[in-house]
Amino acid sequence: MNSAAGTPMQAILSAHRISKSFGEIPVLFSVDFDIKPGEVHAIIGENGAGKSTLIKILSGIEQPTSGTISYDGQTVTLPPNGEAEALGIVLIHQELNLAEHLTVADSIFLGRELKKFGFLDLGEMRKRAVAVMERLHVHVDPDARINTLSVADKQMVEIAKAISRDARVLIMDEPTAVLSVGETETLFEQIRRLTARGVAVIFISHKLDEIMELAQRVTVLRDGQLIATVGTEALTPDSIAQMMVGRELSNLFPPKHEPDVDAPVVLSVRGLKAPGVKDISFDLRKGEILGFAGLIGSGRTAVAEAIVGLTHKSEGEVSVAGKGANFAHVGQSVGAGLAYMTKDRKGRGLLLNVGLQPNLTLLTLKKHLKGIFLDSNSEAKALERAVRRFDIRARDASVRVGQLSGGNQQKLMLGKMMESEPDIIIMDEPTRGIDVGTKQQIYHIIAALAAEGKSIIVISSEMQEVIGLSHRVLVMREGRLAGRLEGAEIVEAEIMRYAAGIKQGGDDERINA
Amino acid sequence: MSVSTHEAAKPVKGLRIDFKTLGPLLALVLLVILGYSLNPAFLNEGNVTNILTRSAFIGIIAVGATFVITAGGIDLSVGSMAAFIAGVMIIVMNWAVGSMGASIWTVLIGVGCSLILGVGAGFINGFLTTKAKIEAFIVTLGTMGIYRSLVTYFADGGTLSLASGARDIYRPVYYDSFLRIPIPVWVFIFVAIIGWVLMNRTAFGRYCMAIGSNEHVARYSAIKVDRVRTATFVLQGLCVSLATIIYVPRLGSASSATGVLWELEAIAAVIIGGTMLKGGFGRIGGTVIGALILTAIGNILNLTEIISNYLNGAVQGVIIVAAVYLQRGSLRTRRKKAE
Amino acid sequence: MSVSTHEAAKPVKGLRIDFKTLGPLLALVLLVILGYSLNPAFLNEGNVTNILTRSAFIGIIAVGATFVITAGGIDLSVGSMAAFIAGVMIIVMNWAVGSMGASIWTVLIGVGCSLILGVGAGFINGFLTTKAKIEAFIVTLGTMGIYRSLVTYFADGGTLSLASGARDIYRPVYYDSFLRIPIPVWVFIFVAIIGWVLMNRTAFGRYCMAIGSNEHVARYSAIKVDRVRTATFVLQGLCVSLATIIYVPRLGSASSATGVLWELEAIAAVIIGGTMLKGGFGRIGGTVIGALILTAIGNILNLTEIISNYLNGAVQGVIIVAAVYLQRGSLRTRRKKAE
Amino acid sequence: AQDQIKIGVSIPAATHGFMGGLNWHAAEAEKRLEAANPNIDIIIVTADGPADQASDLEDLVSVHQIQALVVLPFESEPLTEPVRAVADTGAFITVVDRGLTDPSIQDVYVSGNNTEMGVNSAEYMKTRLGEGDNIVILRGIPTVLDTERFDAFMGAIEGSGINVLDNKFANWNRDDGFEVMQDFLARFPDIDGVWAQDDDITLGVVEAIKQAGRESEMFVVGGAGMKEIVKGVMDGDALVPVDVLYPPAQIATAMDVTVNHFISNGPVTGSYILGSPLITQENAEQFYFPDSPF
Ligand SMILES: Nc1ncnc2c1ncn2[C@@H]1O[C@H](COP(=O)(O)OP(=O)(O)OP(=O)(O)O)[C@@H](O)[C@H]1O
Ligand SMILES: Nc1ncnc2c1ncn2[C@@H]1O[C@H](COP(=O)(O)OP(=O)(O)OP(=O)(O)O)[C@@H](O)[C@H]1O
Ligand SMILES: [Mg+2]
Ligand SMILES: [Mg+2]
Repeated sequence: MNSAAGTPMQAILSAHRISKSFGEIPVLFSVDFDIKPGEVHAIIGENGAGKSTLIKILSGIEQPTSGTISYDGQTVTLPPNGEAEALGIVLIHQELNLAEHLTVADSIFLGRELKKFGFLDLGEMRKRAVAVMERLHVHVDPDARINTLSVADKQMVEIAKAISRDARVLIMDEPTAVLSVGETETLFEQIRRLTARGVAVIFISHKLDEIMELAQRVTVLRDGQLIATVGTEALTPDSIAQMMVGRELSNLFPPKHEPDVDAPVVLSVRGLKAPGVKDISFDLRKGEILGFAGLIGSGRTAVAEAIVGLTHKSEGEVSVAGKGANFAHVGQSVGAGLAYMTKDRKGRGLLLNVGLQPNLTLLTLKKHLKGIFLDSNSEAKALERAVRRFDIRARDASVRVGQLSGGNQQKLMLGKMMESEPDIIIMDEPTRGIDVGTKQQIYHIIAALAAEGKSIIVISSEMQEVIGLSHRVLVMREGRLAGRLEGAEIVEAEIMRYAAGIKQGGDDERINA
Repeated sequence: MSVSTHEAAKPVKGLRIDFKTLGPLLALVLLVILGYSLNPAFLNEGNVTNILTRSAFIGIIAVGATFVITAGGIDLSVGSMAAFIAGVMIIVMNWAVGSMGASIWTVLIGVGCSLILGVGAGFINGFLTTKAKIEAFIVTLGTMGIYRSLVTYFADGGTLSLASGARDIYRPVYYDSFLRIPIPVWVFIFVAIIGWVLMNRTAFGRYCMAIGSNEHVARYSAIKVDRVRTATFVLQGLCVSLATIIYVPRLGSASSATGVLWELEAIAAVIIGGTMLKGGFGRIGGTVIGALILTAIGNILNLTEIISNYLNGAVQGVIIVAAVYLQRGSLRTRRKKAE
Repeated sequence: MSVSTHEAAKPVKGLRIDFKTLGPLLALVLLVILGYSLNPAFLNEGNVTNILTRSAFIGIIAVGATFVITAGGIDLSVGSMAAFIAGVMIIVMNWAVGSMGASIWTVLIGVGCSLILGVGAGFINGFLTTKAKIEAFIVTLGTMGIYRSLVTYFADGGTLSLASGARDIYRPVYYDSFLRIPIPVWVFIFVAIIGWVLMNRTAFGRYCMAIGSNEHVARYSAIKVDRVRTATFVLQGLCVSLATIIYVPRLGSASSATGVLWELEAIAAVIIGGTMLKGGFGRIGGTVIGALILTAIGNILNLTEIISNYLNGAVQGVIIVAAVYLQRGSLRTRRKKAE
Repeated sequence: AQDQIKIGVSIPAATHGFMGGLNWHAAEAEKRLEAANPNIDIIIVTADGPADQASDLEDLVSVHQIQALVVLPFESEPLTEPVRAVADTGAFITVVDRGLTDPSIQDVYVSGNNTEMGVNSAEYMKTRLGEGDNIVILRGIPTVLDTERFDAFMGAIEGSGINVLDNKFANWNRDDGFEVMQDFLARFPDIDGVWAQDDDITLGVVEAIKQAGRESEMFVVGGAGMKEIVKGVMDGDALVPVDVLYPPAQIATAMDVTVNHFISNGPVTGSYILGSPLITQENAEQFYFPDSPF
């Protein structure tokens, strides 16, 4: 693609024997890392391996406990608090890092506003904001406030923000976790454009195919140790996975069990209208895994939130196990055995400033009462169970959830939802930010749940996930069902066609079946 | 200290709780030392009893305020509410004395009326905040003015005084002791313990923290946010009612001057105690100590003559800021060492 | 709350700005109608001028408070600070009159001294909040007591009065008009415009919003959080100083009763205007209208005798809550329709 | 009505006992005078502070176009100019209680007398106590009014050999009176007299003394003439044997005088000093108004 990978060129940014501890807890052990101009260098590793910590050190957000950083061949101490941006090192945080009350244009230019005569040049900033978003094919109003955007749009704004800065080194921590195929493709185009201009890109992702496509070199971390740095051409997804997890990864997806066509309908939705949803009808059968695909903003989340009573539905009927179930409040849906796991783990899913235990049991606190008092033993047991079942890795039980690695937060959220022992489970981007090893575990858990007779809706922007798991797939477009796929029809190209509106969903009868 | 460092990093449950109240406690201890060195009479049994009894009013109200603030609200109306409840209690008890003579029932009627008013007033604050979706600051600023005006109106600008028959029966509630500890202090202890249990050992307390820390997460976790929020205001009303019940027998009167600025004192006690004004984090133990600190400052100022009276407010201000600095400071050093 | 999120989703630019101030504006218009119907003299030129002039004090202070609150702080000390600055100004001007006779310089010295004190006092609040890391609530509760005490002390419990020579020169600053608009109103307009520009058209305003909205984000965006926060307090001090400069010629005196409860009024004006107490979002235009609403309420209470004076506070409370409900309510309906 | 006469009354709000009494007397006088004189309209406005009161005066002029003003200034100096502005419109001015810095503005002055109140209290102390006896003082809020009373008291007590142990502010508030007195009692084993200077404070002081069981050691001198206290004096209460009048009814006198200016033929001017006489068991009857809220 370009010559960077092959030519021995001087590294622009490099780390030598970096170690990092939080308090007394070591997180990185003597890691070496470097990145050259025009190169995409991927970092992969299990959840909690230390990827985010490493790149925080590379951008000055955290200071290493020992070791040195060189920039342009000079040993430097990077300034804290994002001030390294002035040196050309730009970071997209794994955690969404936008102020909720600012507008899109404000956010893109936060900290380096354009000025005319000392005053903000609002017109120019809007214009440039629109331009950079245009390049990314995002269509959000530059005057919209961040808190009105969907998670994916927020991510795109973050990307726009990073791209619009004059980066020499652009660091992206799981930028694609919430993006669907289309958005990811656009992002990659932009990354290639930047690398062609000599920008160095550090890229973290759990999606190995993305890495194979984009990166020239890959660094693998495991438990804070550097395992290897290798050129992509020498790798296959399987070998990467093996390096990451330390064992062979057989099938990512468990075999699908045959769906039982006569199984009773457990969830039925008819003519649902709600904010962001224009007329949706579908059925979910017992033991079925139903995938929801679609582009960003197509309304999948809106459907789920309307069903469980998080938003007010203006029309339509929902029934659970044949009984009318027009929930006005999430508590009622949980009570009826229907649980929803949000995709916005920071904003909607977890309390970042408290520990694991209160988060895990928040949804189901009533189960941990002894009389009227909380039974902390029972809570502790629940945590133990969840930690085992979902392999949640926290260095110590007292850490606040905000300090957990992204993937472990996601696992905790899964645990939180499963605590309610639901019969119908709606998972919104269930493996967002989860490493392949754990992903495999989660897929097996989902399949096992379905086999047990639970019914599951998987909303996902990861095409492979929808395809690999679902018995049926519904494709949404602009708040409506655009298509319905079953069995052998479930292939990427077909889904894309519906999602993009190239193909219409045939007869209503089929869609509503 | 080096031992404590370790424990702070990997805290054992019981110990951690101790550490958290350590900050305010340290400030209180320093204040006691200061008081004693300025005037040894500070530690006389009589004076200590006085401090404890006085702190009961603000303390009880502040326990309620801890819940409101933890759940992300604020209640500015508590002082006026106390005056209003006291006023109505007195009117009702005087009426009862007039129509059926003074007896223990008179007092019980007054107490019942106080509880109803407290819960009702709290509910109104909660309702306006959650259902009419008006900021708690504005709602309670409004009700603050309303209650204070009403008591002034009922008292015709003057003072409402409890009929002496009822007064004699009611008086012991403030002035008597049980096991050498005055009744108001018992009530305070009781409220503090209930409050602590509610906050730390029940689902309700957990919900308050969750709502104050992130309302969305709370809602997505099936918590009835509006209901819990309203409940915190009702609880606050109940605490105000209890404080009023032990306040009325003290002087047997209520006027427009009753409970002025109690809201500021209550909020200050809560925050001195380590609860955050932004919500999400409440410490009943700290609040109790905060109330004691505030009362002790007032008492110390009365026990010494070294500074001009005109500067009382300044000394009070300096001590409050210093006390909070001390505790936050001591926390910081501990944290630094822990790293 | 969840509804509000979506209103702005597809906003048209010009319209949105109009809509935002529309809420408080609507409340103000209703209030004006109420005032006029109670007493047509309400709209006399004299009365309107009076209202505007009076609202200048609270309004100017509230503009400063908008920045503090937007950046996630709070300043309870403004009323005391005004009294303190007024007191010191008077002392200094009297001294100047004594040593060099009354002249325009006397007033300029007073004004200079006021500006220095305002900036200094604001800086102290900011410094204690950001560097000593004490909650703004506690810091300013402390300085509130300190400034009030100091002015009482300087006045020896009485009133500090401006020497009549200086008074005569200084008087026009409050009482004169320019283009039929009183000077204080000009100052208010000027402060409001500067404030609006600062908030909406400079990086500083953006930083305030970013910090109030999410401090971490602001920090990661290389914003000097502590510096901006301190600056908001300094700005608040400057506004208090300006308000005091036009206040002193009005009554020519300062005492412990000066500026009592101005902090509550200023904060109320800010919040009535649509700024959120939790920070992240500031509206100078709304604040100006909020100050006008508060002043108009006070004026309307003087227009009529239909309600007992004792109930002034209640009426005030009801109107404030109703005004905020109206504006929030009207927003809500509009949002519903927008969907 | 063309010949309707509007009289504005501007007083501080009822934030403590004495002002409450004053507000009550003003309201009663309004009812009485308006009933007796159909062509008189009285408008009472209340203020929370000097600045607020200056605004009230502006409103009385601009909105109500008053022909006469009865004003009890929050503070003398700051209100002198605003009252002058009212006088400049040609209105008849009656000043109550606290004189303006420029007395030429007013047509009539009706006053209690803070200095006299302090002095009379001190004189009584001197009759009961002598060389080496100890007293404590509970003051109001740090304001001009309080300072005047206090300075007059201290001036009069000087040279008597009576020891003033300490003085603290009790904010004209019963609760503060109670707490400050508790602390005085905790601090000083020997107290012979208490000058509470205000009857609201007195009530709190009395409770604190009773709580400590030290009623027999000392006596309390209050001030203002609250009905409960006057009743006690009348009944020969040993703990509060006397009170010093500071009559809230003075506002009614001022309103009467002002109305008189309009309905009587002769000119009404001059000063009406009501004074602050000592209320004792003998004369208490004439100062007792059981219907007043104060
Ligand atoms: N501020 C902190 N304080 C304490 N521990 C921390 C902190 N930040 C990170 N850690 C710990 O460091 C370890 C590495 O976390 P890091 O976020 O770097 O993982 P990661 O490789 O990015 O994982 P993921 O794929 O899940 O994002 C985790 O165990 C985490 O709990
Ligand atoms: N409560 C609401 N009111 C108005 N519009 C809404 C509401 N909820 C969602 N929308 C809009 O509906 C559309 C669908 O959003 P939704 O988040 O459901 O999409 P999605 O398919 O889940 O996409 P994503 O991948 O971004 O999660 C968006 O344009 C969103 O702004
Ligand atoms: Mg990470
Ligand atoms: Mg009348």
